[in-house]
Amino acid sequence: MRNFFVLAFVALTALALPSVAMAQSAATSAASDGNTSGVITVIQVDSETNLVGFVLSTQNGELVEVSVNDSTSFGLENAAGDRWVSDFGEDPTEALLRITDQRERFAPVTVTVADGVASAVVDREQGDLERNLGFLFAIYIVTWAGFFAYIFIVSRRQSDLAREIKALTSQVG
Amino acid sequence: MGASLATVWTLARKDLLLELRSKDIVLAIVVFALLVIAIFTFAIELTPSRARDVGPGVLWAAVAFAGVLGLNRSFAVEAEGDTLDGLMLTPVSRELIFFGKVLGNFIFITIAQVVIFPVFEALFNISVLQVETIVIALLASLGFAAVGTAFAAVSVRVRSREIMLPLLFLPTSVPLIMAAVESTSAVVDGGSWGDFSEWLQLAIAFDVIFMIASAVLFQFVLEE
Amino acid sequence: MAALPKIRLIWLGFTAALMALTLWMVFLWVPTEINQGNIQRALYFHVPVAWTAMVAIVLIAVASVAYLKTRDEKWDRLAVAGAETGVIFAALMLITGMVWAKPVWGVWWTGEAKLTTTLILFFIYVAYLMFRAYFPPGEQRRRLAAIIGLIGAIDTPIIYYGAQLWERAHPSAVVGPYSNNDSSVDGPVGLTLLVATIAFSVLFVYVASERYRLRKQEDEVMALRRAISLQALRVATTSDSTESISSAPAGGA
Amino acid sequence: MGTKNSVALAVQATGLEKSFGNAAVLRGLDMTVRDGEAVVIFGANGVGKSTLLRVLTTLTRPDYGSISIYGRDLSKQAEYARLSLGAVLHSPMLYGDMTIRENLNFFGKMFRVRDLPGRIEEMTDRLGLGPRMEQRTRELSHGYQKRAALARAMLHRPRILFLDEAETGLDEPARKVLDGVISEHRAAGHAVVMTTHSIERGIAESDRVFVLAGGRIALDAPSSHVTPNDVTGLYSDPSDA
Repeated sequence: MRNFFVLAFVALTALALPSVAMAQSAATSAASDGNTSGVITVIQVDSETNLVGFVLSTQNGELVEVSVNDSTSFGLENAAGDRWVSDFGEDPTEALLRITDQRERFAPVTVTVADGVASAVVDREQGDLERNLGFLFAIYIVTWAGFFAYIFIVSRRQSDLAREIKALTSQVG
Repeated sequence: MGASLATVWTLARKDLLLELRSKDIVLAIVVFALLVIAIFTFAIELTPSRARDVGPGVLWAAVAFAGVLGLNRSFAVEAEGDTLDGLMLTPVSRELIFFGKVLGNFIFITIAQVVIFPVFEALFNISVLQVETIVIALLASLGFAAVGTAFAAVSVRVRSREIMLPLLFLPTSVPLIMAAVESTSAVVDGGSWGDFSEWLQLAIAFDVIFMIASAVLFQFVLEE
Repeated sequence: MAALPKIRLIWLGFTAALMALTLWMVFLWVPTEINQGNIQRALYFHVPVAWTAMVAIVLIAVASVAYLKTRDEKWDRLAVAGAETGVIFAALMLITGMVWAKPVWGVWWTGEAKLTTTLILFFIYVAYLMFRAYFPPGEQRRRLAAIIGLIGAIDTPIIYYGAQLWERAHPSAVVGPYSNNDSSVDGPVGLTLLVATIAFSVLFVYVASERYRLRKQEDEVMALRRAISLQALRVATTSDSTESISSAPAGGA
Repeated sequence: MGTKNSVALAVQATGLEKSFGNAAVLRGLDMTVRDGEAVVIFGANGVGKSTLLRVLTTLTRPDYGSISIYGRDLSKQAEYARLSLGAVLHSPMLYGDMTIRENLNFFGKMFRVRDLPGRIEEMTDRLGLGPRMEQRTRELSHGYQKRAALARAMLHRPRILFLDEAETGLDEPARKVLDGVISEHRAAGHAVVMTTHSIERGIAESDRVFVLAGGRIALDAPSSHVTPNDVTGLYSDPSDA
């Protein structure tokens, strides 16, 4: 039984953690400025018409310049609903086509920027990172509730049997 | 080798003779399978394209579920007169006894299919009587017999063996059922060998692996 | 007797510490995945749980072979512990998989090969446990259970291969905007996954060993009850047994 | 312990233990039967006589202990040992939907009996099965089922015969046939191990008497030295308590 309490304590601590984490992550994602959302206004290409970067117009009306490199990953859906996920290095031509398509439709994108270079460019809808928290919470709860129910049953049976063994041993003794 | 084959055949022929007298097993498989197929013809509105889509699945689900009934009987017959003890008293190796039982069950399931397939073809109006499907059916029957014989011997000693056998047999046979359904679908859609060669390989692998594994494990089943 | 709980407590502490580290990494440290958002953090539960369910199958297979070879009850206990814990982990794998699939793919169930395989294995080992529940305890139950456990383990790769073929033949189940799930697992994601897998493996060992202990206690109770009934018999027949020794001529003619 | 030496022993069992769940039936049982010897095993109901016979005939595997039949260790060479033993246990072990002849044919082939048709005729004559040979065994009377079972057990000319209460429920003619078979078997210099409820008959038909009590052989004595009272005196065993 003592075991169970130890485990339950750990469990409660564990359960409390993610809510704190979530609150914090919501606060930091806005402040850290790693993600920028907006509509593409300008597409920058080099002399061989390779995509080198683009300019975003954010909701606040700011213009943000973003450059891309080979490791920039894309997750974009075109008007036909055809979703394309790849790295810039894998298919630069498709990336340019997609970005152009995105600009023509005024479809907003979310860009994750690190050191002035975009590490990821996705449809803004995808960039809504706080979605589906309910499902994540359900997964989390199910996993832990499953374990603790099982451990609880096992440890209760254990203490029952320990008592029975004690009684029987004294009878044999 | 020749003597071993003769022993296996003697064992299987004994089961065939008993079946000829009692008609328990084949009749149970046929009637149950046809019943399942008939119920599906009422449960699903069978347009020609839908029959092609769900037909193979219905056919093999019916065969698998009905097969369980027959397999249940195959060791119940031995348990009734304690003849399993009689077999155990013979100097024949346990693997051969296993193969004899597998051969008997294989023949029963195959004979049942000889009746089930044409009726299915008539009710669902799709053509399954082709060389490809016959090969698939033989491979599936062999696999069902191998796994089913081992599990029937295990569950014959349980109180509620009628419940236990399907619970053990059906999930284990899932790969074989998948292979049979997918290959039959391919044949029904006009495909030939090349279109389901991977599924055929899966079925053959299943048969070989379980024939060997069950034969090896069978001696442990029969110990008391 | 005194040393054992200490080891268990240490292991429990170790498990809790690793789990705390995992939780910190999963919810605070690892960056949010760009395509799926926070829901992708389910990966760090789903994959380790699936992994431990597979470990359980290997455990059952090894313990079953060892039991058939040695007939030592401890292997049977290990197989039961592995099967029961494995069924729990497999169930969690299926549930987390479904809850993850719903927002990402728009459906609760997909024909994904690993999910299909786990579902079938779940059924096989539920049947294994049911068989054990139906059968009276003793050598025969241990032996037949080992055979079932082994056949299930042999079936595992075949089921997986079949499920893969099936998934390829029926790819349409996945719909919705996140239908591709090929997020990379290197960098922080890979490290978090690794730590989470280790943590869940350690947890699996803890849960399975507790189950093993329980099984041992059950056997102990049975043995004690047997000893008590024997003792009662001996008291009732003491006079007879001394007689029988004296009246037995040495070995006959 | 040369092989030659142990061949003279029809049965050699040491330290046999067998329990079913919580019930220990055999608890370190030792016994030997010499070739050409007829042995009767007595014991109260439920004391484990049938289990002992099942263990000795390879049907049940002991938890501990070793057995050899004519020098063949059952844990290693059971298949050879089965060639030299025949058994009639409680049930006839015949397929009810097959005739006696079909049953004998089947089991004869399993044992690869030489000149099987001739041997079947021989057994038919000796056991008086003639008119019933083509009947399904399910339809036979208990007496004829036992005779057919005896024919099945002796088809392969075993050197040792195990009979578990073979005479129970037999009518007079069938019993006479059984007695005749046993005495012929003994006369041929082969071994017999039997259990019976009828103590007088058991003592009269055997060379040696065992009494099984408490999972062991509690009495092992030449039949000529044993009276029925000696046997029943040991019956008040644990299972009655």
